[in-house]
Amino acid sequence: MVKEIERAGLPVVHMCTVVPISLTVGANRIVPTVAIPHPLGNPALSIEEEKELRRKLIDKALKALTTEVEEQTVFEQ
Amino acid sequence: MKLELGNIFIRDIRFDSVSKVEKGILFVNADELRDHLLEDENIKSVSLEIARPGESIRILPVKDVIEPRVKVQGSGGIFPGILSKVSTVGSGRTHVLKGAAVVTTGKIVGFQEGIIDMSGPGADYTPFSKLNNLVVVCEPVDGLKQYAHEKAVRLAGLKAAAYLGKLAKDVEPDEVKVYETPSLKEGIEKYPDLPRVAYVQMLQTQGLLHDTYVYGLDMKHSLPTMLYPTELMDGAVVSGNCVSACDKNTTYHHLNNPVVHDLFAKHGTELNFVGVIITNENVYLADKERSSDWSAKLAEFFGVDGVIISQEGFGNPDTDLIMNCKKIEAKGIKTVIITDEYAGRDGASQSLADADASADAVVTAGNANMLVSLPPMEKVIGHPEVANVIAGGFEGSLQQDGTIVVELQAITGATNELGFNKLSAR
Amino acid sequence: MILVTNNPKVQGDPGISCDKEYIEGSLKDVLIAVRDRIHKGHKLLSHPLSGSLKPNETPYKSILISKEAGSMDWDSLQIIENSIKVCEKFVRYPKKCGYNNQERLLADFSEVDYQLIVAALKSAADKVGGEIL
Amino acid sequence: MGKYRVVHYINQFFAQIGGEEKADYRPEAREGFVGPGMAFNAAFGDKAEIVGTVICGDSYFNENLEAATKEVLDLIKSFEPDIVIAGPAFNAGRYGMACGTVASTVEKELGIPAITGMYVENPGVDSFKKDIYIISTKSSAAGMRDAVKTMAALAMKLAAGEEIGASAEEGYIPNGIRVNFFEEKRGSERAVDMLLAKMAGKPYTTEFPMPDFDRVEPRPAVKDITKATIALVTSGGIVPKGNPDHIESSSASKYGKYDIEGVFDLTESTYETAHGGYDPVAANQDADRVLPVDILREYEKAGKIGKLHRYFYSTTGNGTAVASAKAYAAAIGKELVADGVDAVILTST
Repeated sequence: MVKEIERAGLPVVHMCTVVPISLTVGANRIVPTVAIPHPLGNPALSIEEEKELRRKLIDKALKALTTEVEEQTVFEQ
Repeated sequence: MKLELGNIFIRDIRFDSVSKVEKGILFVNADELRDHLLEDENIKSVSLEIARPGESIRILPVKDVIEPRVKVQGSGGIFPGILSKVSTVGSGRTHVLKGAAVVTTGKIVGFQEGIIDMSGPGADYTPFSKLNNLVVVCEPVDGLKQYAHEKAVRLAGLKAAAYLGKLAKDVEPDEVKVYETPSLKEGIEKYPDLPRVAYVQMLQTQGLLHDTYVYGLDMKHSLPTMLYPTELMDGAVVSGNCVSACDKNTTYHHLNNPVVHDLFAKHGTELNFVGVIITNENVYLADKERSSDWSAKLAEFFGVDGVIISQEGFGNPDTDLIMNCKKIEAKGIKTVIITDEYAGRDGASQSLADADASADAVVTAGNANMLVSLPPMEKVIGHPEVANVIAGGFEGSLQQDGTIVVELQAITGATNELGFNKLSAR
Repeated sequence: MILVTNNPKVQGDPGISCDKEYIEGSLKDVLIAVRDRIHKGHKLLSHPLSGSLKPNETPYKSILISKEAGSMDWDSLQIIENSIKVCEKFVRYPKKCGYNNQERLLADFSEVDYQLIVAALKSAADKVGGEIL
Repeated sequence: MGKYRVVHYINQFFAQIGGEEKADYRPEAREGFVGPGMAFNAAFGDKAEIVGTVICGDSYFNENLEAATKEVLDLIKSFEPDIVIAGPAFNAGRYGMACGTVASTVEKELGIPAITGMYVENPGVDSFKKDIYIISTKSSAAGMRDAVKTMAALAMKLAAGEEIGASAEEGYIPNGIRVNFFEEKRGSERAVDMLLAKMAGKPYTTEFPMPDFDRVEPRPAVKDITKATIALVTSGGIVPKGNPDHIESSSASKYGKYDIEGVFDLTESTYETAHGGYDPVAANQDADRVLPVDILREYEKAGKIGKLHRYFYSTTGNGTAVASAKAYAAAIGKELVADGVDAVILTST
């Protein structure tokens, strides 16, 4: 899916818990997330903490979208 | 290591007062053999039947098929570690009753499986329809546990085959074939320019009804190791596997391993066949990791350029297969894997439970989910009611006129993953 | 180690003393329960497609996973997801019926699953000093 | 029994009307065979006959896809065929697309079997191999003779309603449906042959291709994110509460497109997940945990991004199945480009 949207002409950042899957499906910009049932959240945190966590992940995603890449790249920190 | 195989072609099998092999006919004294098998106190009764190619006979549920062989020269005896003492086999001379087989049947568990039709459309899918079969129907003593029952039937088959094999000891073979594997060093010196090839054979080793024995050792407790190819021809590997009839390797398959034979056919001319690496298929995942590490390590150590990897069974062995393939490819060794498929009755589903880009050379033995309709036979040896619960059978598969509609997986040896058959799929 | 099972024989065997999660449900329910555990970071220790019995034959399944939950294990995930797919592929087809002895059949399926998981437990025991058996 | 009635579809070039300069030629029907139809008739023997030929220019067909398809279909229908043959198109891309469209539409709408032939790299192959039998041909018309022979044979089987064998037997391009057949050599011998070829670096064909692991070139980065329109797509199955489109819980065959104009936060009472591939509790409590609408709205307001696209797209599928969602993913991609989206955040569970 990532691949097909990118093929259509748009840069895609794949926010995905399991990086190897993301690599397998051919994503070029990858941001690892928290856990499968809640990739961009964590029920164990308070609502505000969770939002902060989500902001950090979105920041990473935006950074990935504004970074030129030549091959599959995982944006860790 | 060098073995001469003396093939004695058997064209018929008959009951008679004296067991002997004469002019291509195998005569069997049924009482004598029955008494021999009844020495096992776990077996209550034995009946013997004959099924010849082309006859209107259906055998089910089949447990194992074994070719009668006897050691004529060289160390050890047939089925070492089980019927003979544990000493290395694979050299000297062995006689084979080619064209004959012992087929064991017995309802070890309620879902026992395996069909051999001696004629009709089903016969095309099993290699055993082309053999003169002595069918051994065993009934256990009451209350015998499944594992003891399996063992009793397994041993009865091996004993019957050894009994018949002995009849060949002093018979002049119709042909003699020689198979020789040099040591690593000799091989390199002898064939410096030929690509070096090993065969990685995966053996089913998951537990009850899913086991394989090597020199009598339950292979799940072993690390991968190596065999000279000719050891297989003397019964070093014996099947204790009763599940997944279409893609389990019977003892007959092990004795006549087609990969071994086809590699030998080009040994010394197009390739240098170095030997066999046997490995297992355990349920515990760490075992899978370790065993595949080990098979890759052995392949690397033997310095081979390529390997053929064969599989046994359904489902989780796909994981072993892909692990073996991936790790051996990662060593820079080329692989070809042999498997079969479960692509659904319509052929549209994903065939394997695992996949990897490195598995880029695959031989398939066909889609085991394909439906086949097997018309009634005049005679059924075994338990016809088993058709309804047989693997690949389904509710109502036994129709009123005796026709059974089953998936190919119910037929013994139909999608054999050693590549024994011509069946394939695209 | 946690043993997830829907097999009464496995559940009821006091000889298997590791933690158990008993699933009152189908073979697929066991796979789903294991999948959810893997998503939480447990590791798969035995293969979910143990045995050559097809998922539309045997109703029983026992699977070993780690007790500890760490970061998610990719290999475990891949194996469980693929196993669920295989299961779904088979359960489209009708279940086999017992020809005349449903109880015997179920007992045999239960026994095979039991023996396969015992084989896996033995492998595990060799590694952890045998404390789980 | 009479002969099967065959209708043949060809382009302006094979009808000897002209080359590229005549590619805008409008659909036309002629009685009997034209051009390569003669070879087909010879191959049919007394079993079948081309009763009519429908011709259309490649440009006209591809530029007026809907109208041209209908016109061509009507012409084909007027001959009352038992079977339709399109092409072969060899490696001609637009001709391939036309042949694929014609053959698949004939099957779908007229219920008449139809086949075509193409070179394996023709773009028409990927688009249509799952819908119709496409005979594998050489890349140019030099392969006409072989192509006609194989296509005619398969066409006769289809017309007679006979069982179709495996791709390797019948000569069609593998369509993902696995069909059993008997090879000439046993599996072990094929394995030895394949290994010898592989070790020698010679070509060989695997009998079971692994799933597609191809790659796409990364697109250039977004220059100014504060001006960019960003769209959200998820394979985590987030849908409005009640799942109005009935998105299936796994390997969904469709996707949902949902308007989030004026939505600033996904709440337990408004959104949920339709995904069956994970424990849904956390996502149902707060779908922002899968589809971060709340934070993106915040960023939109703060000017950190230009705009959050008005619609989000949602489907289900565990990680690995994301790869199989090819067809509708391409459709989503097209739509997003057309709507002026600059970049996509795709979240997966």
